Amino acid sequence: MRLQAPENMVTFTFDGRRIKGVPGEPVSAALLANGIKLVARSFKYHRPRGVMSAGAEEQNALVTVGQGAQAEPNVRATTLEVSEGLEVSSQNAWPSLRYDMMAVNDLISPFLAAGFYYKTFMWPRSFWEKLYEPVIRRAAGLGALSGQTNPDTYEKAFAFCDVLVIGAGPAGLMAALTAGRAGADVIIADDDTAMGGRLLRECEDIEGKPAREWVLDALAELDAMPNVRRMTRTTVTGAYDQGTYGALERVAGRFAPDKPLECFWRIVAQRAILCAGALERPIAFPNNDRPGIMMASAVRAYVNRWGVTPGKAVTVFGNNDDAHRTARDLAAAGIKVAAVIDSRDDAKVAGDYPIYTGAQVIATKGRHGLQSITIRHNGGTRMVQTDCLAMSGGWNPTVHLTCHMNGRPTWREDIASFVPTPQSIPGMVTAGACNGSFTTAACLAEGAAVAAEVAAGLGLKPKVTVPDADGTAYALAPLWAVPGKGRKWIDFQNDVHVKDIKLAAQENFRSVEHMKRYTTQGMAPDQGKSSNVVALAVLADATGRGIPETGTTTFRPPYVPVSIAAMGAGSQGKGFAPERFTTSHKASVARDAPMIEAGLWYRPSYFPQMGETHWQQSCDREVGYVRNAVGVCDVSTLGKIDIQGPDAAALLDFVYTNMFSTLKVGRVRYGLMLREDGHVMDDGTTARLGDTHFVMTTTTAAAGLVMRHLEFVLQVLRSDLDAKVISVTEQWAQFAVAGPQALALLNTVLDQDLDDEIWPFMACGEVGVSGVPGRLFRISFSGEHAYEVAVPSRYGESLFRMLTAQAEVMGGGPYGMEALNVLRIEKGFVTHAELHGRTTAFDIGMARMVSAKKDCIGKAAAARPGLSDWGRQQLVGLRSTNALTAGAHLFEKNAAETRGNSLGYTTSVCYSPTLQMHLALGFLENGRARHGEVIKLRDHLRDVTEEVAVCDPVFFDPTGGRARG
Amino acid sequence: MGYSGLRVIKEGFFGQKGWKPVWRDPAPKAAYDAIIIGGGGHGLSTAFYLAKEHGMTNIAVLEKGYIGGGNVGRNTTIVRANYFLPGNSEFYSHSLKLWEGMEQELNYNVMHSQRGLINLFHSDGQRDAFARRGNAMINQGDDAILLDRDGVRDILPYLDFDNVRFPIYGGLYHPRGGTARHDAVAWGYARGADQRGVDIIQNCEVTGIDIEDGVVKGVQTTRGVINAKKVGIVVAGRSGQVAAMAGMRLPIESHVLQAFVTEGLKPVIDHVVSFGIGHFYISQSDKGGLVFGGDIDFYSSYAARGNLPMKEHVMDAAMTLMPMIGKAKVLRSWGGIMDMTPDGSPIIDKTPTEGLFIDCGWCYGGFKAVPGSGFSFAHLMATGNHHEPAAKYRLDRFRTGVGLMDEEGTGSQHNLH
Amino acid sequence: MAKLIALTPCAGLLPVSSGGVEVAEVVFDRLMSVSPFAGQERAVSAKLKEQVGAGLSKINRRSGLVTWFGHGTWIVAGDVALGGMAAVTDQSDAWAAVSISGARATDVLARLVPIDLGASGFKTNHVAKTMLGHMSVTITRVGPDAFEIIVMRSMARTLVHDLDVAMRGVAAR
Amino acid sequence: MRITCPNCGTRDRREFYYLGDALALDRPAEDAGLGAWDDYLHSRDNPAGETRDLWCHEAGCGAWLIVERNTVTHAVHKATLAEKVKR
Repeated sequence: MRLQAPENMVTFTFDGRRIKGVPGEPVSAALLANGIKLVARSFKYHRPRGVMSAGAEEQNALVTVGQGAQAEPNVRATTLEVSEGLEVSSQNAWPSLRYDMMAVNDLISPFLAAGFYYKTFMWPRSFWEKLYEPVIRRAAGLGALSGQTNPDTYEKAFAFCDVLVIGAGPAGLMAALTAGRAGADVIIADDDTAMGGRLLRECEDIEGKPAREWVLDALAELDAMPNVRRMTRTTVTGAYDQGTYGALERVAGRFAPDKPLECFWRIVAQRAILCAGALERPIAFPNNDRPGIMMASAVRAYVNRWGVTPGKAVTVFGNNDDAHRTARDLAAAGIKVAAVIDSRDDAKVAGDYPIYTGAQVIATKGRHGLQSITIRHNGGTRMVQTDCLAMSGGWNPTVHLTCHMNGRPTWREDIASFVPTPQSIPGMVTAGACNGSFTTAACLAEGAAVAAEVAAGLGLKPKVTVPDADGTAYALAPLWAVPGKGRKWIDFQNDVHVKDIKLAAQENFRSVEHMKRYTTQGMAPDQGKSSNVVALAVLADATGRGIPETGTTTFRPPYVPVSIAAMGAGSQGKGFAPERFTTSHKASVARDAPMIEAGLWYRPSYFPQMGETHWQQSCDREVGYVRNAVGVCDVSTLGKIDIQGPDAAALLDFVYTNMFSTLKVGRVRYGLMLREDGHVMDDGTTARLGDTHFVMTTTTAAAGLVMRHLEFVLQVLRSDLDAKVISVTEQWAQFAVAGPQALALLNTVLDQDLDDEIWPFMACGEVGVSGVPGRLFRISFSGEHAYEVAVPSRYGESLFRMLTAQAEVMGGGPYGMEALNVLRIEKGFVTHAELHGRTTAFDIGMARMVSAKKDCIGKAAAARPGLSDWGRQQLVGLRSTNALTAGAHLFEKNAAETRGNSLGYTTSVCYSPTLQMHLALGFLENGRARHGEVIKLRDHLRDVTEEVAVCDPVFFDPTGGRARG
Repeated sequence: MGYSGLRVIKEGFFGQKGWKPVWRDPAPKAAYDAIIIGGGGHGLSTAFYLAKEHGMTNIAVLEKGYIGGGNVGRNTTIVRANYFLPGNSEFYSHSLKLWEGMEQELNYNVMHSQRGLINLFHSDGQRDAFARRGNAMINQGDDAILLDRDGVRDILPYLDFDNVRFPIYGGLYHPRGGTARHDAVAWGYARGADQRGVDIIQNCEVTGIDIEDGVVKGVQTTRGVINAKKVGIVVAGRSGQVAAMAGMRLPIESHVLQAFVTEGLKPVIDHVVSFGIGHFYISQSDKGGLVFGGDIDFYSSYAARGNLPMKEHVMDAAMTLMPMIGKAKVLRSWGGIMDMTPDGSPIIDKTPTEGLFIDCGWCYGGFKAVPGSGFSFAHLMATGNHHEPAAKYRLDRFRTGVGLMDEEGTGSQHNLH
Repeated sequence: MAKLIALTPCAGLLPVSSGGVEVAEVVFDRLMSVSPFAGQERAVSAKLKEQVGAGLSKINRRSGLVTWFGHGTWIVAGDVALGGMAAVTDQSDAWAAVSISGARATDVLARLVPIDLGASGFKTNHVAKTMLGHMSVTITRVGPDAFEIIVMRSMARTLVHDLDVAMRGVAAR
Repeated sequence: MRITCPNCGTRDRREFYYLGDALALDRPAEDAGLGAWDDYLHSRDNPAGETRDLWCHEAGCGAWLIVERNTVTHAVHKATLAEKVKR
């Protein structure tokens, strides 16, 4: 029911039923206004549940929002804003919320005590996966994901400030005002739709005017300060090192086009002031979970802030003075207060309604909505008709963020609560209710004082002025669980009750962590925000220890659940990693080449032609281009590093196993690079362009790694070397031109014709390419007469088109990764398939390349006995007339295919159109001594068994005459 | 006291009053035949197998906090035997067999669920590397199936096959891979050990190791001196500190690995899915929470809490691979302290001190090793001989370079794994 | 002989605008990286002053045609000749450069860049080597509401895409 | 975690690459022997507390840094350019 008829109402649906609500109010308020008490089913026993709170701590009222792919499960109805057309549904109930079959669990609950599942479902063994687990899984879980791609937009952002104020209640507003007035850059963040915190729900005065007016004035002042940024609907979710905070913003105006649903903020603050307030805690009494039983402060929020009355005859049950506020406010609003039950004998309270002191609620009735409660009072019992019970077990300061760096809160006996331990988070101070200071006057004063301290610490000159407000002390006598029989719920979300915790203690799960893990207390979506303290008080009682001695579990981020989409915003689809495109990308795509990932790059797999139906046909043709005419391939993705300086050659001698200081200007040499652990890191060619100028190439995959490695050597290991390295990978578009016609093709684009005399094998230098200054390297990764020609990237696409067009005239054309791979396998050149991080120079037959004349990275470690043992698996070639597979294992011909018998494995395979047979590279124990032998290749996964002949890995043109000629 | 469905029903009728403590809380004795330092999964399983397989019951497990409070209680619960290098292959194969009989062996339901694990690959080269792995698994007698893209689509239809940054080429399917209820493993071994007479001593921190003439004599603890003929160090991330008490420097760096859990959701992910290229792996617990993790935070740390960039990276990977989980919400993230070795494989060995043994270096893969590690370490401690499946986990392999087990191929140096 | 045709890194991608923020390509004809050899910084600076009118800028700063470009490295938007005093490398084609301007340009970049680009701390001609999304970038403030962003040439498309998404998000607020 | 790069100022951890213990600076001679190389490559103090390690501001200025920090609290005390460290 609403106290007054609102003006602008919109319509939304709950389980298909059309409901009127006020835009911006929480869905929970609209449901209550429409008399809807039953909104959810509990996790384990499927008990009927209603709205319990008016904030982010809500335990019961979790709903699903939206339909189809947009459906979002487990949304708290208490923080979900009403908007036109919003579709809200209940969850975890079948066939309907009202008649839920799984409620049978509640009937058999005596057999489902904490941890029962550890003790059964063990026989027969195979039934776990087949029967028990599927049944348990189907019963478990709250809401459901749609299983479809999330269609909504999310965002991430960074923000920076001097002072981050977390929470905008009285303490937070005062802190922001004080710091802002002093000139600090302030961000004030609050999870509510409006700032003011507790003041929005209380009937109090500040400076002689209603608190809510004071809030509006404060907000106006903050908005007028350019150095203050207000962030509403923004929950600070985690505290991280060096003043970094995570925060989740629910962007206003859900589902507007282009607008993100949520934004995950990374806020960096020099200082933070935590003003997170406090959460009211429930009392454990039998059947305290019926729809209609709510937190006392939540009842005030619905009445005072949202103008909604949650019941017609409300009862209040508390152990502290604060509970009586609810009774007073209800009476003032003209709502019937059926009874006020205060567990304290000595409570001094008055009101125009029945008050029972020294009394307790011992029973409740009403399955789908509270109908009555039973009170124990003066040795007797009394039943009271009521449809709403407001309970208050006292307040828990919201200390969570102060524990995110493993800090432990401190127990304060006088308020029976944990408060933050100072300095738990470097740079963070606390003020107000989260600090255990519950009165408005104390909150305002602390907020101002703490902010002044913080501002002064930043070198500013703050002034402190504190408005007048209510400072009436808050008194409480702890009551955690009402004595007697019946199930008294503590963790409403995970259906943990007092007996579960006692059972845990009985079975020696006495550590608070064991109790939590055994009973699942505090592990539900609310992470025990309201229930943990009650639970550990019950545990302390059961184990005969005090609460401080029992200790708490650790609060960990995030403070409220954070959607994966928000924290992973931008990565859906291609956004996970940058895409890198070569200059020839468009031209390759225009030739219908499938583009495949090579690290972050895209490279053409092959260039299909009319009539070709299988990649192998294209590949064979492209291999033929290179072997018989000329092929063109974009090799720009290989790393290129410019190395200059007086010690450039010394640097290369140190990072390569072989000598580079002896390399002549205008020549290229192959180099092998080790990690310091003695294994091969990368290989490539390095060209000497001048006396003190080299350009190194790396493999595509290792380009970044090698660059960092060189900087490491120069800055850390050998800062005595005067040399500079810079990547020129992107500067040059580089193309391999390979095949018998390579020189002829090249001469069609070069400004001056070349021949073998001027440009022999392994020569390099500068050339004019169609009027553009370029570079030419006579190197070959195919074993053919070949060059790599480079031009500044702006001309890359143009040169690629020119070269491929000319190649086609000569009976050749472009070739892709597939052909490139076949060409290099035929020649026994290794790539990352062979250099997989575990191979040594010895393994690939390059032990000779480790120069004895100098030290180099990895040389000492490579000399360890295990790295050059003859029993190691060595690179070999394998031939067969039938197709082979990579990743197959190698065995003696008649050996059983077991681990102990495995002698090696294959790394790369191809069909060689040149040799017209199937080839493989692989590693074989003592392989170099076994050339000519026949062994067995076995691939269990693809069911391939072949006899293969072991041979030298260089299958084609072993003398290298073609490349040199 | 035996556990059974019947017993659960009986106790249901009688208000659960008959359940006894799952393990006792004895005071430490002055001396034991053997002491295990560390009451985590590996320490408790070592104690269990010492008692069960070798009849050593006059032994104690010393735990500085509460048992199972380390990595066994903060991981992503994955159980698998999909290693390919000799040394690892036979060890994890043995460990998985122990998992398969664990519930009956312990009379404790650890909810070991062999729901199948799929390692995705995203290029021809990765496929071939996984083929080598899968073939090694079958050589070992374990199970592996190579799925192509359509094969993956059949069992994981919710992955993004059309727009993902690194397209899915296929997956290596390990049907016997799965998950288990992590805490229960610690409790189950504790119960089993306790029933065989092992003293499990919580809140007992070891502060020194007594060594005379190169022979171990016992340990000093916050609860007094305890003598022992044999001492086993099984303390994961704290290995460096405890080994230092015996004058050792280990090839170990401690790093934080984060893990995450969402709220309970109706069944949506039925397998364990591993997205290696994005360093992301996920499964759904029986309670419905999505449990997932990523790579280590990449700096040595004992803080047991993670940083934001790695959290974001994990969520980024989730969103590109399976954008249907975007609306699931992370409830909690935590960090375990991983004892990282240079080559990413563990150590189960004697130390230079006679009677002092060490079991460490499990990196971020220790959970699935809990039974195998305990079994093999118990064998070593009891007999003085290496247990065959764990015989290659030698401390000196880094010095000699013999038998390095670098499964990832990133190098046998620190901080490359 | 046919002539080679030059294409700029962002050809066909820019300009784009949304919510009053515009992204346009910045074309540099010459970009030379300069890394002075040991002990040569002063000499290099003097020489540069002669050749391009500005010496080596301070770290994190741009001065005329000279922009600090990382540890021990500057990039000069013009021809330089420093024979033997510094490693000089032609980078004219290595980078894609864009400008982003408009009243909410800072808000757009706050979606992508992990540093504070606010006007109070990051003034005109201030330079930051940092990240934008998953990419390494160099950001220079070139005016009250304008920045220049330099990224690897091959990543031009991702840069434009990331900026475009952020711009539309800001515009929708 | 945030680290103050001597060139760039305080930056988020995501811009940095971590290498490990700063003992990497003290590279043994080629012939120092297996033991010395084993210590250098593998053995670590692995302190729970103050440590000194190597980082690279990879996504920033590219400088290699020696960072003094605490492995338990994650406090970062100081970062200096590796090339300026005397040895």
